[in-house]
Amino acid sequence: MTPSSSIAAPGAVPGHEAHDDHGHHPSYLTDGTTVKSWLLTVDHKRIGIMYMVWVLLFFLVGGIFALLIRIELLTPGPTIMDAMTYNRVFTLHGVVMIFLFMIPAIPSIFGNFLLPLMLGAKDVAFPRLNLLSLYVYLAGAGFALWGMLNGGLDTGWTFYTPYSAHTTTTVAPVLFGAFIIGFSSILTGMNFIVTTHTMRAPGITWFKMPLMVWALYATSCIQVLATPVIGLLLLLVTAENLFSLGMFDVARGGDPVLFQHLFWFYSHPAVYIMVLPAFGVMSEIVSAFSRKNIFGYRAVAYSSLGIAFVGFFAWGHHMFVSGQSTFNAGVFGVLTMLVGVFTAIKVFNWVGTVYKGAVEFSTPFAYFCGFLFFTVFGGMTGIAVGTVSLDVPWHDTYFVVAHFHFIMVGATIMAFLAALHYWFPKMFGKMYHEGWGLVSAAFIILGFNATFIPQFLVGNAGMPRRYYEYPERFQALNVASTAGASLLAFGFIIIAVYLTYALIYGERVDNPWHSKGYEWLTMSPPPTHNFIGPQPTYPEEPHFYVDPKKAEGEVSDV
Amino acid sequence: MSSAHVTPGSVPGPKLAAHFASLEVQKHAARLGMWLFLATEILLFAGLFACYAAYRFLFPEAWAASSRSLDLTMGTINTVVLITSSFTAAMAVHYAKEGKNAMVGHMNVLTLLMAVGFLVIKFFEYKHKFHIGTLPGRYYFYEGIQLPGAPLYFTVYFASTALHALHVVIGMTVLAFATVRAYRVGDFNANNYTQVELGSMYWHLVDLVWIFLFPMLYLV
Amino acid sequence: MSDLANQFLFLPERASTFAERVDFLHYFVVGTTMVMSAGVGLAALFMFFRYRRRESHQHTEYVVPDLKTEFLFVSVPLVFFLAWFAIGFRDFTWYTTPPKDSMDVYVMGKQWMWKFSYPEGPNGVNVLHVPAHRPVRLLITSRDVIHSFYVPSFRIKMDALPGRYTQAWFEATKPGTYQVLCTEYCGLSHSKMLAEVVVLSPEDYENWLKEQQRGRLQDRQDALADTSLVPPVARMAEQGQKLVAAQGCLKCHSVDGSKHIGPTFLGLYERNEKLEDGQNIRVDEAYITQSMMDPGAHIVAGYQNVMPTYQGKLQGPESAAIVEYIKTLRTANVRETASEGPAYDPIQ
Amino acid sequence: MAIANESHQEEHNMQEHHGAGRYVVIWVVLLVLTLVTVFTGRMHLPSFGLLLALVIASVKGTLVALYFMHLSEHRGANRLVFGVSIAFVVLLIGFTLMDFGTRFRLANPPGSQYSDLQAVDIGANPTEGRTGGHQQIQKQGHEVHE
Repeated sequence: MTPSSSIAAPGAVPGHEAHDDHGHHPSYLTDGTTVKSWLLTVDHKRIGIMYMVWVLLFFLVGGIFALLIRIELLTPGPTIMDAMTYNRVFTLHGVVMIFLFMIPAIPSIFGNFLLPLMLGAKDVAFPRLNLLSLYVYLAGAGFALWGMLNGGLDTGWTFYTPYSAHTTTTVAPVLFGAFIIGFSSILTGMNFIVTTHTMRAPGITWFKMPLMVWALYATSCIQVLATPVIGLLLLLVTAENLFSLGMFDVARGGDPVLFQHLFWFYSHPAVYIMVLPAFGVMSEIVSAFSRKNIFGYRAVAYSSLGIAFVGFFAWGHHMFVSGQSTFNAGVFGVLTMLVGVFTAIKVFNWVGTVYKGAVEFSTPFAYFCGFLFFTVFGGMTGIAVGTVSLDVPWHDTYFVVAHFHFIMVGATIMAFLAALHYWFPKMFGKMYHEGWGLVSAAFIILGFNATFIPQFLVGNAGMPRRYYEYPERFQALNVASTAGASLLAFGFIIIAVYLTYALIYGERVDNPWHSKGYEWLTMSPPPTHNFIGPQPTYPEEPHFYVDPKKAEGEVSDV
Repeated sequence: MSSAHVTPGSVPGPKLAAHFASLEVQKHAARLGMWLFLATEILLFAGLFACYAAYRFLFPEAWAASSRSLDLTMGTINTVVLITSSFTAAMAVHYAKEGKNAMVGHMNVLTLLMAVGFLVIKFFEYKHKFHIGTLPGRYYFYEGIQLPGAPLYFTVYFASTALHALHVVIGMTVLAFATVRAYRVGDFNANNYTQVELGSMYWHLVDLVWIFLFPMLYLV
Repeated sequence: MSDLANQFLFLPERASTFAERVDFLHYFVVGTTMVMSAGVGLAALFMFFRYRRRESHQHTEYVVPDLKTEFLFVSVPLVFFLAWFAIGFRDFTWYTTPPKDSMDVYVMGKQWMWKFSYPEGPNGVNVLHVPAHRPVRLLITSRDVIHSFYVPSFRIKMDALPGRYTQAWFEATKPGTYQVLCTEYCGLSHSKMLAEVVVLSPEDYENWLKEQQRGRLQDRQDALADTSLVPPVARMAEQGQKLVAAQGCLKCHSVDGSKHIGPTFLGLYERNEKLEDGQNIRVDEAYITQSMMDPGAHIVAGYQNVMPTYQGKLQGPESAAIVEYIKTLRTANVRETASEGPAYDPIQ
Repeated sequence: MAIANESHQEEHNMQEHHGAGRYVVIWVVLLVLTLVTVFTGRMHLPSFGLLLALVIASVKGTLVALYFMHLSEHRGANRLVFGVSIAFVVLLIGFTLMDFGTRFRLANPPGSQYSDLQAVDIGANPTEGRTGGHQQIQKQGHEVHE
């Protein structure tokens, strides 16, 4: 089957002619097979794949830390490690998962791979900068890992002063590593914004861009505007730790709450860096698998920008009980509610997309269902903890831990896995085993719930986060959570096995979903410059599944 | 990647990278990229401005007293030097558009000289502070001002001026590349001046930051 | 009814007036969330089934929402969210504005214990006595890093910031013992930084107060009383005490006389130590300072040479502060028993 | 089409070429404003000194951005980027200051104008100054000096 078989407009089918002379145009995977051709490539697709290798590796590292934490919390007292080790492990779990996995996961892997394909461009605007961002990321990761191996740090990933300024653990290299990774994030963000502005192919107007592009665009805006602030802050804390620079030195009039303001000015929007691309992925997938245009395209597009903008000014809700003023709590409380509304709009429109659609319940769609669940409950618990008085008992308990794992891990992991399955044929031209896909999706969705629903409850009961030992009354729920975590781990192992198998022995496919996203209009895997021949044009909007015979009369501009 | 054809036309233009549709797009992309980068720089300094604002708000007396301990003459000279260097950087772009490569080089050399001058003056200011003890945080040992918040002022002072000086050095590097190209290759013209333009944009940003740092630190 | 809901949500006992307000809003939010998400979920499931795919290249209609639908999508959640915010912010304002007649208690967190003191009255370590049915204002501070004072049963929490005060208040509704937890990560023994609030009936509280004032425990209390509580005056020995915690000295050196990786600090000053090479040395300022800067120079017999040097990590005055602190641990001056507050029944 | 529009417009905007006179004028204005701000700064105006200095700085900054950096000729995204980043700086500072101004007074740093607490004495020993800093270092400093 060719990707173009159901496309009405011939102008939009660069893949069509590509199919015939396949032999003359090697895919990006086979165009150059030396190690050097990979390491020094400027092809956005290869950079995306290299990001994938590293990001998955760090996901494994972070995941192992997570399992260690869960095993330690099986019993109220010490289980497998001492308190110092535990404090380091949860810090490294946070640092690795956030800076090395969550932030680059979807933008740097799928964004890099898909953005130019979805815009009909040959590459991103600055291909060499793109490669540089990969190596900057690796340099930062190297620094951070070196710091971890040299003792690690025990501050928690939030690095709150004055603790981070005084602790004897190796804070500086890890902070500096995170600072360097920030540059990588900025470079990727700049590249995506410029690409979206300048590289759109003829026919792709702003409101005909795939929603994934909108989401990446909004994400990039956050990356560019927020990351420098944390960069500066990390430098200041490093200087404080190494040289006692004194910017937040309490004894000399410095204010630790000011640190928290600057920290959350980045770290709250950073949550949207993690989750907005997930929203983008899911907009694509719900369209492709229900064969429908997205319900309320503009509402979804604008709400991405709305989240990016308003999300910046809700940071104070992390500080309701930190000594911040009551007045500020009120202001940030209202803004938090607005962010919630933007997310609600998206959820309603995704569900609306299915209306009068044609749903195929395959693996990516199964993840969409999980995603919907985690977004609704993660989002609503977010609104709950953002409700000022409710945050007082919940702040810094396991309820908050469960909440942010639901929204920024649950939703993002669902999207990450959905994207991995949905675009696996696009990336490698191979198909995985659908049955195993559904089985592992079930394991992961159930495992995730089994891990974190008990954490909501133990948080309700009052268990604070970052506890090495805890009163015995919390044990039952902690055991339940650990059991769930093992289920989750098992699900990931299944995925790793069958995807690796599919990579080698998978069936050759081109567009197994019959999807009409722009990225499917070229062959799978795509050739080096994404399409062969002259610049294609895109007369139809993406995901246009209307019967061409009916299309004439029915569709007017949205 | 950048091995594609040269645009047709009477004046030779820059190379067009293969992935861009046209030279217009390429220039647009470069310029937009630069603006985004400058935005990140502005936000980088914003963190320090926020620290400044917060502590000045809390300790107005100590800050007024501390800012008076600074050498206003040196600060003013530095401001004038930096504004003038910004002017020469702008002139470099102007000449680049007209294709006068020698003038581009001269202007950039003037800019670089003034940048060095700026750093030298800054060095003497620092030296004086190390001498009298108006130093950040715990290193503060100046007896003249014993108000709560005074060491914080110098933390902010050193952090922001050091970061700014670092940007001066980076800006000098960028301008030096454009200068060498103007003298050696001499291919800047109305169609091809992006390198000079972006370099001087960066330099203007350095100037812009100082325009705000100067009154904040020296005058109020 | 609400007890059942509490059990279902694993909420702890409700023992303050604020807890009643919080729980009411909690039920409201959780209930609405459950109903609305069930609605969305069922609608989605129904449509997944109703609109399942019938052929692989199926065509669909082009459906776009009208403005009214989108307006509904925005306004319905917004109304609920803003209502929750309004109630929540009202309660929060109530919580951050203590009544004028409330009784003040100073709370100080330090690594890793809570100290309580009343403006005129007894002090306590890790146990806070308060009367029921009377507003109590906590003025919370910290000696070292940020801590957070959390009483699950009262639903109250407030960070303890070093060098300044935050406030919170509560009115306990029933006598009993309630656990206090630290909820801001504060280092090695963060999870052991537990304390308890003992709520006494007004009569019992008066009796307890009298007993305290009679001075039965006064001596011990005085030893524990923290003169730096109001206002904080850091002294050199205290700075040293902070430093030994922050620099990690306590990981190897105990202060209670027990043998650990390194010699105990208790009674170390002016002690005669037998060295590895058989010599005797009298521990003085010079020896302690040298041991910090060049630990391997004179090893006390029976200990390994494992201590890292603090050369460059400690400023001159800092090492002096540590010496001062060790001086205060001379055996003659030190209490015989470990710190303990007024007698109480431990929880659980 | 999409590509053409935005980039073409940009190219069109940037085509204008002005004489050097314009830069000279801006330069002179900047220098004059610098002198004005130094002059008013030295008067130590009590209440609106900071405001005046910031207004002058903003005018200077605007001139640099508009004419030296050619923002006056840029349209669309370039202006938006610059505008948004400035707006975010203002909001970051605004929200943070709002907190300090409206906080429970004792929660502000001791010794500040919004706190009722005295500044912390850093170590009660006589060798250290009241606001922190080591007398010892000072002595060394003097020795070097002499």
